[in-house]
Amino acid sequence: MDEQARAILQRVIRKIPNKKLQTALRAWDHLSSEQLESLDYAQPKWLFLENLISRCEENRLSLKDVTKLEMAYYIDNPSKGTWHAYQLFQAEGDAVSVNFTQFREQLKAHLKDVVRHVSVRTKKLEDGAVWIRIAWGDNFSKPNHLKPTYVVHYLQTSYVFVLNLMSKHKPFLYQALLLSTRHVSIKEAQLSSRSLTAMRDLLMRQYQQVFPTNQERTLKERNAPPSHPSIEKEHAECAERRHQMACEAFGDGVLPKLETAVYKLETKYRGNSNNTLNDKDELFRGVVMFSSSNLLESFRHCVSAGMAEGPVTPLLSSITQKGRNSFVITDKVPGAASQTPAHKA
Amino acid sequence: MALLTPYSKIPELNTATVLLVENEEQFQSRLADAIVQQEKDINVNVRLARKLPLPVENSETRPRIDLVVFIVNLLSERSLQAAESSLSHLGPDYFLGKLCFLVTDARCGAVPQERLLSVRRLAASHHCPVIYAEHQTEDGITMTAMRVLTILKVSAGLSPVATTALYLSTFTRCTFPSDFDED
Amino acid sequence: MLEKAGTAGQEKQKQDHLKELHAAILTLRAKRERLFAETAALKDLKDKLDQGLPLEEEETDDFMQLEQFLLKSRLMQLKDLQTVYHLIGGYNLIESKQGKSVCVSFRTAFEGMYLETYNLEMDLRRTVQISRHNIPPCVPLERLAKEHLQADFKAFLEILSLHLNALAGRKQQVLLIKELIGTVEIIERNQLCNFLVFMCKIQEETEAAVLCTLEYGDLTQCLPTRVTIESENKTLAESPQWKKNQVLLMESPVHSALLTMRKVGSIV
Amino acid sequence: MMANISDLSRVALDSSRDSSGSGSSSRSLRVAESMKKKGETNPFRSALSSLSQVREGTTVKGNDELERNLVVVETIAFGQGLPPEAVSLLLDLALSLRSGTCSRVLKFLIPASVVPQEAIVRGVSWLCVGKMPVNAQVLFLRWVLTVFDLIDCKDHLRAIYGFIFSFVTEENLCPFICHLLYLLTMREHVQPYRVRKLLDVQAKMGRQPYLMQLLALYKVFRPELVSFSVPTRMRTGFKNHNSTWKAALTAVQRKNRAEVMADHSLTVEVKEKPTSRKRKLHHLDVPALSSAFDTNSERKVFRLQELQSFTELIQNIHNIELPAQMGSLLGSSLALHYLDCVQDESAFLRLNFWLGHSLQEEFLLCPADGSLSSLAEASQFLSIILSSQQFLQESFFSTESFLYKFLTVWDGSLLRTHFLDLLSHVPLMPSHYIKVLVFEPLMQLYFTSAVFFKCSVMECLNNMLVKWLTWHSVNALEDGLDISLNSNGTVTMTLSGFMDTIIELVRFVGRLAAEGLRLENCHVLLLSQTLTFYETVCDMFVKYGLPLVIMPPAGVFYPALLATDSLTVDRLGYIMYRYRENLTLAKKQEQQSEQTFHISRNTYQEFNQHLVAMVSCLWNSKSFLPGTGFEIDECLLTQTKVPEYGSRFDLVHHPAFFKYAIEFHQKFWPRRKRVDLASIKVGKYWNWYVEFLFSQGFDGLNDFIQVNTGHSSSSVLCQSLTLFICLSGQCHIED
Repeated sequence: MDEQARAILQRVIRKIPNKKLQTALRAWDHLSSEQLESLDYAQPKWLFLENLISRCEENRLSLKDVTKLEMAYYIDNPSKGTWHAYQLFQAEGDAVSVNFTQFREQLKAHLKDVVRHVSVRTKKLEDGAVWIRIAWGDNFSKPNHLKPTYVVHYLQTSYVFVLNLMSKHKPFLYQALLLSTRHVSIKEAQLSSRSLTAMRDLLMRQYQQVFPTNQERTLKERNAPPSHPSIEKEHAECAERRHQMACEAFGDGVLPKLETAVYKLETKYRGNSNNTLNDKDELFRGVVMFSSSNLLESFRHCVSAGMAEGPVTPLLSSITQKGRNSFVITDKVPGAASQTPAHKA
Repeated sequence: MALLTPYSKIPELNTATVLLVENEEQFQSRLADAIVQQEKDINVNVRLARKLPLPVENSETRPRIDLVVFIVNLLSERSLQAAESSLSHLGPDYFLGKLCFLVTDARCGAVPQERLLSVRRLAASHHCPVIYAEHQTEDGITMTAMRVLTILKVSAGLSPVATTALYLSTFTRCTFPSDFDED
Repeated sequence: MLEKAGTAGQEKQKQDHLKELHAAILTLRAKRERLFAETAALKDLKDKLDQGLPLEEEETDDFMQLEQFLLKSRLMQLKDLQTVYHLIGGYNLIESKQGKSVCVSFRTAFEGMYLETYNLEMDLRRTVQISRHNIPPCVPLERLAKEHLQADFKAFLEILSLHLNALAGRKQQVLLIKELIGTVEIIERNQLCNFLVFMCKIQEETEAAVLCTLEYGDLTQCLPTRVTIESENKTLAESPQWKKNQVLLMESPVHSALLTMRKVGSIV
Repeated sequence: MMANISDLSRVALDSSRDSSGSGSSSRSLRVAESMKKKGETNPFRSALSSLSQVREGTTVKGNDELERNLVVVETIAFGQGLPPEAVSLLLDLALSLRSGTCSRVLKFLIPASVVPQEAIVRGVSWLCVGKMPVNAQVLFLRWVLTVFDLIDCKDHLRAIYGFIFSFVTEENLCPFICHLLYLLTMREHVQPYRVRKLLDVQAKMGRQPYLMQLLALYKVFRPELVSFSVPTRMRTGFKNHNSTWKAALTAVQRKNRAEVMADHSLTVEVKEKPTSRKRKLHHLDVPALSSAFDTNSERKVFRLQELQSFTELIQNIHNIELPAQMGSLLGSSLALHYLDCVQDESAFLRLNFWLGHSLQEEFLLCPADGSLSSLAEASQFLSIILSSQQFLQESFFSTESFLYKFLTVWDGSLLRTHFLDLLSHVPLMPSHYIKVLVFEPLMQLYFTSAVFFKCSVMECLNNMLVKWLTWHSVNALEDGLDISLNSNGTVTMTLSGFMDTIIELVRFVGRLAAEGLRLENCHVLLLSQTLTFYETVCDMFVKYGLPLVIMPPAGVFYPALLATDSLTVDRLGYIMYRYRENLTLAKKQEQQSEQTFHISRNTYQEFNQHLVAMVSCLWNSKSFLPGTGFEIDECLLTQTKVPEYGSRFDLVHHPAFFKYAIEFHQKFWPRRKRVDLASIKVGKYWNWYVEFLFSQGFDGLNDFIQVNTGHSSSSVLCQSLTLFICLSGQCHIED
């Protein structure tokens, strides 16, 4: 096993907690069951690693196999590192009929002819997600496996999720993706978070949304009627309305676990008091950041508990509607096309 | 905004209505259940609200409210402020013995001392009683329910010997001993 | 003497009770007459309205009030019609946010089985725009919207409903394959279910197997547009039996096709 | 085959090791691994011995040898605690900073049974060397405070009192040093120069609570030395310093105490609570008197818990050693005997401090979730305090201040019986204090609660009155008496002051009763409770020698008079009879000895008014007379169309005695269809009826009637009469 493989193995083993080590290695199934039994998983990590390396050398495992282990680790822990979402636009006619083998061949081919030394490894999961691990080298050096880029794409959808992509490799990836998915343009989707599953659910709308259809009934039954006929909740109706409004804006049931939402303000300060700030036409630049362990849940609670008044402001509801969590708010330029405050990318 | 007044409607026979106002909406429903189970001979309506003023929509169906109970949770600062702001939406007649404060977590160490004092000062200035509730235990809740019912019966005019709410409040109003408090 | 006094009282009581009953009967009968007259008038007015005949003068005075009733009943009829349409797999429109937006709910069904319901909220303020939906991303919603939305709203809803129903149907077929025919192994499929590859073993116990790939070019249909059969021994693929199977797969939903093939005995 | 593969791999391990980073550690580790396999005998012993030979300045980082030994010793420490010699050895290692692992070692220094005194003395010497970093010093002192009870003997420690005292000037050691001094101080330690030192430290650092506490103790030993007045109410001076070791220490102690408990005798009174219970605030349960002491010090010091019998206590009462945990005194009666007769101020001070602290922590400032650790424990704790107070016939100051605070935040149901019992034991206080501290909060609770709470409050106040009256009758105070309102502030309570308080109490209860009966529609329970109270009040002069007569208000008297159950009317009769006795006695004494006190005129007037109302109503069947408390206007009465309304409440027609009247009537006129009660009041039947009535056990009413109407009826006569009546039951007398 060469130096890079050993380093990757050490990094992955250090990340996997002791309890999960056995299952991870068994899923990797590059070691025989006796070898797995002979390993003592309670040892301190650096001792365990030495034993593991010795067994890998017995099976003459190579760098390729170790990258498989690392990829399995990332697939099992989709919330390590920050993921960025990209959106593909203007699909060509046959974009709909791209299948996995076609996509994989074309992606590898396009990447190879752009960057001489690159190692691409793909894996298709049960739910249709295509995981791609790209180790970038450049014209002279071997692919650097210590800083791989992970790309996740769902075929026939226009969304791509990327983990630690360096800006200098961006154009190469863009071009390869466009060609292999038969789309014309690709853009940042202004959505980044630590949890891949949350971003996927948000963008591909895999959470329970509430529409003003006949679903009111289910909402009413949901909050338990008071236990006794002579007990009456005064604020019941408006609590109900607020809850309905909150669910329509942010969805019902379990919500995708976004952590942050960032608003960059490029607006003029229009404080009511006429102090010096607002007469200069200098822009009042500021960044507003909301963060919580489950941001959508806390927004929904604020609205349904009545802390946030009135209909939900488009600033907040556009997180779920547009599937974004970073916005640039500029002043409403008179005569601007869109009626909501202009959100420039 | 119309003030809530106790004499705006004709009272129903042998019924009394209490309004529990709590900003956090935690303890009021359990207290309501206890009150309703506790009282057997007169029928008691309990209205739960987060804050005053009450929504106008159901003002017709709402029976005449004989007693307003402000539930103040000492662990949160907002609870007292919400109660204080709701006070301004009460008709003057409520301040003649038809208003009472119910404080939870009075015995808790984490509560800053002056918050309890400010509740008592507020109650004393409005000549209304303060009930301390042990809302964690079962018989604490039943005891609180019984005490609220005792005041409710008088303020709804259902006490056996005609006693006005104001007369009872002369005994039960919270006194705020300024100098001897710390002894 | 007491008893008599008592019974006299009862006697008098009975008399005036009888009088009361008579009065009640009279009033009821009068009421019935009036109702008959009214319904008769209403009925012929309605017939006139249906045939669009001009109304006589004196009937128009209380016509305003009747008109409201009739409009209301018309509205109710239409609503019932809409819900029925929705029930048989069509779509249902509901107005929300005080007229500023409308919410369309598409109900999908396949072979008599109700499947998912998808919703779409459209903002009607200046131009009709899609504000919110929970349609799966693999459905080319943008493309359909660009083509049809501004031009013909009804056509857009129609074609979108077709797309959704077809998608649901295809998904259901794949599910049925797994449920009904265990021996067929699905090699590859995708979200839009417009590309399906599965392998089925031939009757004899030999390892020979046939690989069928189905492509659904037309996304509004549940039936594939192209079926290719591959196998190790070429002769098998060209055999007339498998030609018939190919046509079968083209014409009928894949799970029923496979069932018949199994009955016919061409696959295990 | 498996074995050689692992050997093979080990060989491979060795060969390819040089490339990996930490070369030296893995080789020594392999050595340690093999050595561990050999030294199976006593790892703890070997680890300890190797730790002791640690030389100056060995590197800690990466030193696997030291690490392994520390881990072994640590597991033993947290398992069953360290034996004494191990404690002293490890303490020495830690404080000598040889190995630089001082705080780590201190953290797991959990003594199994006893801490040798020499270890502490050597520790203090290391402290004096002054090389230790400040946080190590603080940790060491906190450790000493935590294990203070386990130090086998304190006399050497007391010998180096001066050295410890010298650290008082250290800014951040001061709180711990004061607490340690507080526990060690004996009379001979209190020297003038030390008091001066403490005072100027206090001037420098301000009136810190721990300084005040220590000075208060000094003042107790040598009041003349410490001049300034200690504030009446001491905030809790010393905080609990045992947080780091508390959990481990209690676990180890509980395990060890389970074995030690078997052979200890003195803790006979305190039932040993089941040790399995999860306890957060462990200091709440009264600690058993089991702190270990050695007795070989030169002065024959007796540990309180060693004494078995009372005689033993008497013989060597002069050199008793107070246990560190003052709470333990509460449990054993022998200890209370000692406390009572020795009147050792410092013992009381420390007991009050511990009691106030635990009451405050347990009841007033309970944890954020507001739940009592467990109701059963809390009530048992209160009952122990109650029994101790009853034993000492005196209430602790700290419980008293706790009661007043708890009363202001009480909901009326929490530990009601215990709390009200304690409240009735509240010592005497001037009338103004009791009005503000007890009566106001109690009134707010009383009027917002149901009738059962009202009755329990009445009962509590009745007990309070009885206790005060008995206390007064025992030490009848002519001259002033200094009631120690709190431990040292004295408020002189004169006789008049005492009477003011009693008047205030009786007036207060009268008002509660009158309004309570109104609200509860003369609830029979409340009425009977009120009457028990007035049975005490009516006899204040005769029974307790207090020249005070207070009549029940109209709101109590008339509901009782017109009550529908005969027992109430009878008790009212008894009360009025006793009032009459008291007043006549007071009158007689007033004429004879012209004493200073005299019963005010309107008390007599009030009594007469009640008397007239009762006699005229019951006896002369002229109720609702003008001038009585319940006169009703004539025309109003005629409007009620009740025939002879006047006699409706006399002995025959009174609803309470209606049953007896009917029974009497049937006995005499069995066959008369229409019952005519008036006929009973004619001639001799009346006497017979009265006899019959009083034979039913209404002796209260009997005395009342006798005294007021001279209608004598000797009991013999009435027995014979009842006999006659039941005989006549069979035969028929024509009317």
